[in-house]
Amino acid sequence: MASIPLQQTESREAGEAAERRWPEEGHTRIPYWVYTDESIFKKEMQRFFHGPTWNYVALDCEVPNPGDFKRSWIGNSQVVVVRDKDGSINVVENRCAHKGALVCWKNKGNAKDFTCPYHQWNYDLKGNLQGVPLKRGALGQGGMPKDFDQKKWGLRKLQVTNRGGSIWASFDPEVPDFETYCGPEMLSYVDRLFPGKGLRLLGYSRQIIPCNWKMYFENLKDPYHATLLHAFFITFGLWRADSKSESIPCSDGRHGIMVSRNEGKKTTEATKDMSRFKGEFDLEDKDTVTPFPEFPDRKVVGLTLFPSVVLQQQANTLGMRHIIPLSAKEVEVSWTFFGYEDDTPELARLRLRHSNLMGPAGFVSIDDSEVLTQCQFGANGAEDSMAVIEMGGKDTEPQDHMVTEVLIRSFYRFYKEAMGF
Amino acid sequence: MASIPLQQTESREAGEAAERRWPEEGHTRIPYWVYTDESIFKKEMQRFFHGPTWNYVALDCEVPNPGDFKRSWIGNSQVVVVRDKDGSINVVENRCAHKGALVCWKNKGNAKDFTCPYHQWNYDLKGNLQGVPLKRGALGQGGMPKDFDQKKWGLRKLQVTNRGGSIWASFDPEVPDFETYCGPEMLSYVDRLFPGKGLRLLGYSRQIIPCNWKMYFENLKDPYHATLLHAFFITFGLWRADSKSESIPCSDGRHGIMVSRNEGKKTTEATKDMSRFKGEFDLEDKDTVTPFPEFPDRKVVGLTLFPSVVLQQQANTLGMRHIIPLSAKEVEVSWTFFGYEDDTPELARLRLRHSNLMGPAGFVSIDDSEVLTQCQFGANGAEDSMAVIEMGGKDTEPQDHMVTEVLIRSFYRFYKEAMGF
Amino acid sequence: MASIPLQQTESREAGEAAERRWPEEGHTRIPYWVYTDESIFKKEMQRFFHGPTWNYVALDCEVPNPGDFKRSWIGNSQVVVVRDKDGSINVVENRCAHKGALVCWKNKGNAKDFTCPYHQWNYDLKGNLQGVPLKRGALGQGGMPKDFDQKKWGLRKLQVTNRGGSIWASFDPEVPDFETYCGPEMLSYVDRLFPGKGLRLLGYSRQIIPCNWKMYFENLKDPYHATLLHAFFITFGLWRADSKSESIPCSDGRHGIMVSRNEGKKTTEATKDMSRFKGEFDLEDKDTVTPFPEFPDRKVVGLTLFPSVVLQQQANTLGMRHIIPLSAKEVEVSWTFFGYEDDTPELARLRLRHSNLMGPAGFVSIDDSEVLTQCQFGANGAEDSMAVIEMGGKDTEPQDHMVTEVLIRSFYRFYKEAMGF
Amino acid sequence: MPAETAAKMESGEALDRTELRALKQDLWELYEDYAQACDRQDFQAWTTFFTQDCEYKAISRENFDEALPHATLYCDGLGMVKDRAMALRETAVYEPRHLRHFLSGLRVTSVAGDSIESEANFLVVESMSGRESRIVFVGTYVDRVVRTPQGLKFQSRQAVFDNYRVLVSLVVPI
Amino acid sequence: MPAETAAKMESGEALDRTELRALKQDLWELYEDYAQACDRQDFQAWTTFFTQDCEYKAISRENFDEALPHATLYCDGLGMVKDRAMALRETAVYEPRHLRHFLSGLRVTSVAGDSIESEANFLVVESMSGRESRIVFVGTYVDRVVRTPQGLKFQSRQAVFDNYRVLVSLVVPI
Amino acid sequence: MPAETAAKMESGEALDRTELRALKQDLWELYEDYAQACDRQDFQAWTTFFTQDCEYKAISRENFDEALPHATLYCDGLGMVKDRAMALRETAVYEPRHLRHFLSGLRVTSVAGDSIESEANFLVVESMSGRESRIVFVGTYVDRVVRTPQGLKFQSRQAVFDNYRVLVSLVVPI
Ligand code: FES
Ligand code: FES
Ligand code: FES
Ligand SMILES: [Fe+3]
Ligand SMILES: [Fe+3]
Ligand SMILES: [Fe+3]
Repeated sequence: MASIPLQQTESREAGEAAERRWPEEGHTRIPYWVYTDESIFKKEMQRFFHGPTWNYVALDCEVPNPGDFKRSWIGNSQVVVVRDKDGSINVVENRCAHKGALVCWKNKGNAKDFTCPYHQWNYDLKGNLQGVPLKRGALGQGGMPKDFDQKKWGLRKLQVTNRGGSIWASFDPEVPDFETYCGPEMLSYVDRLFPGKGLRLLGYSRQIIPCNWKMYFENLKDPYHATLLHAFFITFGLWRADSKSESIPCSDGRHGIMVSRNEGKKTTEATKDMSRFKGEFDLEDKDTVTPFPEFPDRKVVGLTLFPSVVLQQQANTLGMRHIIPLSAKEVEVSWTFFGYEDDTPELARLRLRHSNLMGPAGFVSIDDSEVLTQCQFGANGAEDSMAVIEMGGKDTEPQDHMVTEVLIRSFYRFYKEAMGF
Repeated sequence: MASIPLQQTESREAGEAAERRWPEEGHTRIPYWVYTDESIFKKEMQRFFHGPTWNYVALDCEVPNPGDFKRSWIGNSQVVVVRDKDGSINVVENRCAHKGALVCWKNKGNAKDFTCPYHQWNYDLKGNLQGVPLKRGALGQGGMPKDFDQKKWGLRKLQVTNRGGSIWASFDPEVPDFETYCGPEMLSYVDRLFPGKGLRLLGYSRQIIPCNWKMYFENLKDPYHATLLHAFFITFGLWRADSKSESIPCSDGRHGIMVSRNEGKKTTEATKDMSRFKGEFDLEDKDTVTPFPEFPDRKVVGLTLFPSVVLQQQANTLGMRHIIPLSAKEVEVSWTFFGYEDDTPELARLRLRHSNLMGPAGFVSIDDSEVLTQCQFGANGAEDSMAVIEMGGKDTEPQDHMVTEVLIRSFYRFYKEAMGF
Repeated sequence: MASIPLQQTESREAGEAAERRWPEEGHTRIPYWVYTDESIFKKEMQRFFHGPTWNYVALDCEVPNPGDFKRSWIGNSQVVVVRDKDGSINVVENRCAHKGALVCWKNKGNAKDFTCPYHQWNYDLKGNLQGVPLKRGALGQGGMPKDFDQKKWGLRKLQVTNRGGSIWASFDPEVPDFETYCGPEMLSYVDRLFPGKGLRLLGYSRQIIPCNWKMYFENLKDPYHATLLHAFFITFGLWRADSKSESIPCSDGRHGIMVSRNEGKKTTEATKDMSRFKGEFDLEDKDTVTPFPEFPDRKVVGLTLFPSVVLQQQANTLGMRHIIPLSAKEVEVSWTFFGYEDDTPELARLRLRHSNLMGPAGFVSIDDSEVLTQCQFGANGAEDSMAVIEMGGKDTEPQDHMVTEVLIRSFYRFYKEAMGF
Repeated sequence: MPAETAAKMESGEALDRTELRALKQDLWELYEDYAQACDRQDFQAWTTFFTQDCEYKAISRENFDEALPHATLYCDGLGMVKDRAMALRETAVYEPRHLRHFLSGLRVTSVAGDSIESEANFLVVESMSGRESRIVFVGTYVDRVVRTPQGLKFQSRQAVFDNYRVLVSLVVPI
Repeated sequence: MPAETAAKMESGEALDRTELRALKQDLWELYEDYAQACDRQDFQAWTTFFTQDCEYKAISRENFDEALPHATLYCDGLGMVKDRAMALRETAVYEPRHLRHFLSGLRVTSVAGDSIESEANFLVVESMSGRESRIVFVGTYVDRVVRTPQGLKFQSRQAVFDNYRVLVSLVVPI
Repeated sequence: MPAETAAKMESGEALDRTELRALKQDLWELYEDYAQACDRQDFQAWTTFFTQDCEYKAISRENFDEALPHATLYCDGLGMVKDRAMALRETAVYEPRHLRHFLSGLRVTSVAGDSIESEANFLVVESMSGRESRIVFVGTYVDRVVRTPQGLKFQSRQAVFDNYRVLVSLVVPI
């Protein structure tokens, strides 16, 4: 796995952040101030989301035709993802070069170009400034100075990668290529979900969780909780400690791969530790927990692709969980559910049904949203305290089971260094 | 009165707080920045609420049976008050030792033990960690490291005192005992309300007042306002300047005792200064202002027991006003109304009726909530200005009347020193 | 134009503000942090609104009779404007000298004096403390100390100017006189709207715009946007680039005069640049865009009188737009619409109709409120970016047309220096 | 009449659907008139909705569910109702405010002779100078209404509010 | 009919209870249809609720109570109503939004021939991209409704909002 | 019947005004009873409002307007409705909360035999410990109701919420 340096992109650092000291135990501890301090949040936005990272922004099936656009977020910066006339995809920051108004006011649509409403500066689909009304004045008076160089005042253009229909962008022109950024193992899992066949958009679910964005990210690096908290998972065997699993940190720990297998409703040795297992509980409509075996490897997968997204494949529901940090104590999670163009009607139907497991009303995701809220309550005002993450040991090597917090440890080893703590 | 040092419990201090300078007049002035500065608020939470103080948390009649619990607050930290199997009362912080989730999600209930929902770490009623599921892994894989010492990872346990049924807790193991902390005079008044007989819970009223918590505390150290602001008090003689009264600062001024007597509806010399006296106004139902003489001393009492509570006895209403600071500019006041097990039905009835004087809809408390809101409005953005508190002189000695701000002066003499201003 | 120094009125400066560096291009650039940084906001409140400036507070027709009062704002400080017994107008800060409660709780009314509800300190209409109840105690006990000097504890009194019925106030006793502060050109335009004849109050519209107060101020220094954004203006010729216009910075750029002429519905050379011109669109009721020619100069005028108000005369609607900054990212705009006592019924009717152009539901003002919201969205989190304001050149001299941002450049030349950037 | 509601109806002499609808219409007018009196802050009018032997409580759901007797605002008998009205007019000090009630979901839970038990949801929105309008109370009325020669009156009205805490103060009855 | 309401009824030819209820039902449908047209942002439909000689105001309670003539949105005659509708469609620039009306407490305050005076509370909740839904308007309609061959129409509708200030802008009529 | 509504009515056998009003009254009771079951968090009762072949969706306006099939909460058939009810009782982990529905603006958009299409606005306010009460959902029901021997039932109920995003989680059905 390549070691990609995460450069310091901002020169001045907020005072408070600079003074924090990490607990001496290192990556087996998480001081709660990483979840509460707004100056740290600011630094994360700059260093991670504006830094040399690839950020998920859209699926290309959301903007199928030339001129189709969609607004998206990278950290707390809004961008516009737009399909150009030649079919390629551009990502530009949604801020007029003149006086900063958002240029695009709709979440989705089709446009030949973008005109800022304020003074009608006009940009082409690449973000180039192509028109400044009254540039030469009116009735011979006013207008822009002769040395005004229109070419310098376009929208900020981002680096863009389209990987099998998933669109990624970066503010940093020096960002390594997407393949290097992911590393081979993560890349193979991305490709597994985006093998190049046409995608079909099923819809969105958006939610706000009053917790730090990293708590959400950690939650998907934590197979240990899933086998204990989620009664629905455990009972119907969708995710259980006694299934063949893997926990693989990637790229110095920033990314993580969580793999398991759906082994159906069962009772084993390990069930006794899963007190929330409900053997007596059964469903009227079994389809909800009966996946069609679409992937030959029969795996169930959760990928945390730093810093902006979780890629989820559970039963037949496929989802991109876009992480949009709002403040140190609030994160928006924006779910895009999708399938493939070649889905059979029956599989299409199952995708919709299985999406009931996930999202703001998901049979299992409700538990997560609720518990993360309670974690933030616990972190608030507890700056002298810290979490302990020693399940599965203290190191950061890949493990071939799920009774471990190795993905979280790896992440904080990376985080600590990247943030300079 | 013993002088109890209030140690500095936090090492780093927020920048802004450190630079503030108190007006040179000293304790006869209050600079408005004590009510508006969030860095001062943070320091108060640490130094006072997490420091060597006793904080009111509950009445023992709220958790009568083993396993009965109640959530409560000390400053901005949530705790759980729980009756142990042996009948004693424990207070533990409501934050899982693992990753910080609140362990207890209900305000009241009964439990055999506490299981954190996230990974089901299980704590006994003393807060000891007694179970970590999958501690030894599953199918021979994963689990906690061998050197993981379960004994070290309990919930944070607080010091607890039960004084006649009133429950007090402290985060600081070095806190002096409750008797010393109160001092003999305050203690005698606490014992007057909690003489050891059984208590009966009548109910709660909670309110949020958009003012600094100290403003609320001051309001109950200010007999002077009560005889002028509260038309209902004055008119019906429940609290008047021309009644025999006392104003007694305790423990270097942190606590305060305010005493008066109900002398009924009357007109005297002093009435002319009480412009809100409404001689013509009378009640249809006199019971509201006709206390049954339950205390032999016939006193009416308001106690400010630093930093967390006001104990109120007015007519036949008895109340604990729990002060829960939310931010520099907001405080929650949580009222617990109670009586005694041996109350006659008639006295029980009067307690309910007289509680109409108090709380968010109280005939007199409405005035306070509203006026404190206006005080915060005045303080906001007035960092260059200050209050003057010279009624009844400039010193901090006990006085045997109510036309005085001596309790407030004493408090700020204490505060100034304790905060290092 | 006199150069009036704007002294530094606060001694300590918030840390962050002190470290900011303006872009090297100077007044042709605006770094977005001027719109987002709360420490800069705090400094602006002190230096501008509490400094040697004249702030609009009311029209004298709002308080016609002795004792009539009205609450108003200067920056984030609340004041009371009250007509004294002798017919003159006083402005006092609305904060009790005792413990800071707001003394006046109503927005408008009539009073003989002001009594603070908390302890009933009583102030005359000049703000002098004239009564302290129980000052000499009760029953021979308590009361204020002998050396308590009532004269020292009045409400804070502001400097006041009444210019033709418009009322202005200043916290700074050293403020230059109003004439000097405005300078002759601005003064002549103020006098044009307030020539000394009786005013008639028509009513208020208040709105909150989630943008920095300077963005609102800039919007009224920006004739360039009006001829492009406002389809209603352009279409009906109420404000167009191809009308005779002037853009005149005053007093080092703090104030600005924007002048044009209503030339009715027309199509000219310049129309082609105004893409929002809607030639085909016509009104059922032409009165809305048909001003009665009340001013001999036939001008349409927008004045930005630093720091607190925009004076607007467009068609027959006259309005004071009071700028009340709430935080770095929010401003209240409080519109007072007025006419003259000698208005004919027909003119009075037109004023009401034409006020539909303006305010929170104004045919043209809707555009501004919406676009400014989007500008703040753009500024948030864009501290490394900046606006460019070079329309009409790079200098700060008056221009006789509207295709220019000269008023904004002049303002920021002033601002940069006044704030010490 | 929906099965749900019917099951909860304890009346000896069950109403038919038409009678129940007529009753609900009468109750709805009572509820709306009451809300309107509160919104107008006409405290005198507010007293006229109660019987002599009435009980009025504005009580938190927390107390209500735990069957605790304390109510944030508590009137035991018409005398106390009238005293509350007078105190609000004559002695209480509070900042001016506007309140608006919104009602939904009226249901009759019992009919026994002239005594009717009914419930409805309430939402109260407050507007004050310098602040945004906000929800101050939300919850359920739990009532006993009686027919009197002067029309329907509340013998018992409990405004059970779900709010965890009161925002500043409860001045105007809910 | 409650005494309260009756007292305020100035009608020469007082309605009986049944007639009043029928009238209220008609009015309620008018109010709801109007609210629905606003929620749909169907500005053309909105114009159809007014008479030729109508007046429409969205006015703050502050101005209303002080009897100040200025209204935040003011239409004097159907021409201005239609011009407003057209301007909203053709010239105004605003971010997309969803609005929902909630009505409660309809009351008839006067009936004189074909002219009816009535009131009701309104609550308008706004939803926009990237923000939480929030109350944007709360207050009371003060109306004069007339019977016309095309059904009931507003001769005068005043949406008196309690809000101290408008949140950004008032685009869609209340 | 208002022209507006009539225009949208696609029924072959148009109802007269009286019939329509009677239908609306029946629907209103159905809507209120449903809301009440949700407010009581009586998940079992909630299942009784649906037909065997029902569809229930809590869907964002964003998805609804774009005709995207995904719904935040989606039940296809009574089995899934019952499974949701059971999961909420048995497996879901969530903090206690109180919810109150407020409905307004019921309208019938189509009648065809025993099948009725209708809509109404909803507002749901949530109260939780330690927090202020707040609007969690606002939007419009888009329904198909059928007459069954057991009364009116939802064959299709779509709770189309305008909220840009769900506040934490959608536990109790809307
Ligand atoms: S801000 Fe975009 S054109 Fe001026
Ligand atoms: S956070 Fe409590 S068990 Fe993990
Ligand atoms: S605060 Fe005004 S009199 Fe005390
Ligand atoms: Fe999970
Ligand atoms: Fe008091
Ligand atoms: Fe403009």
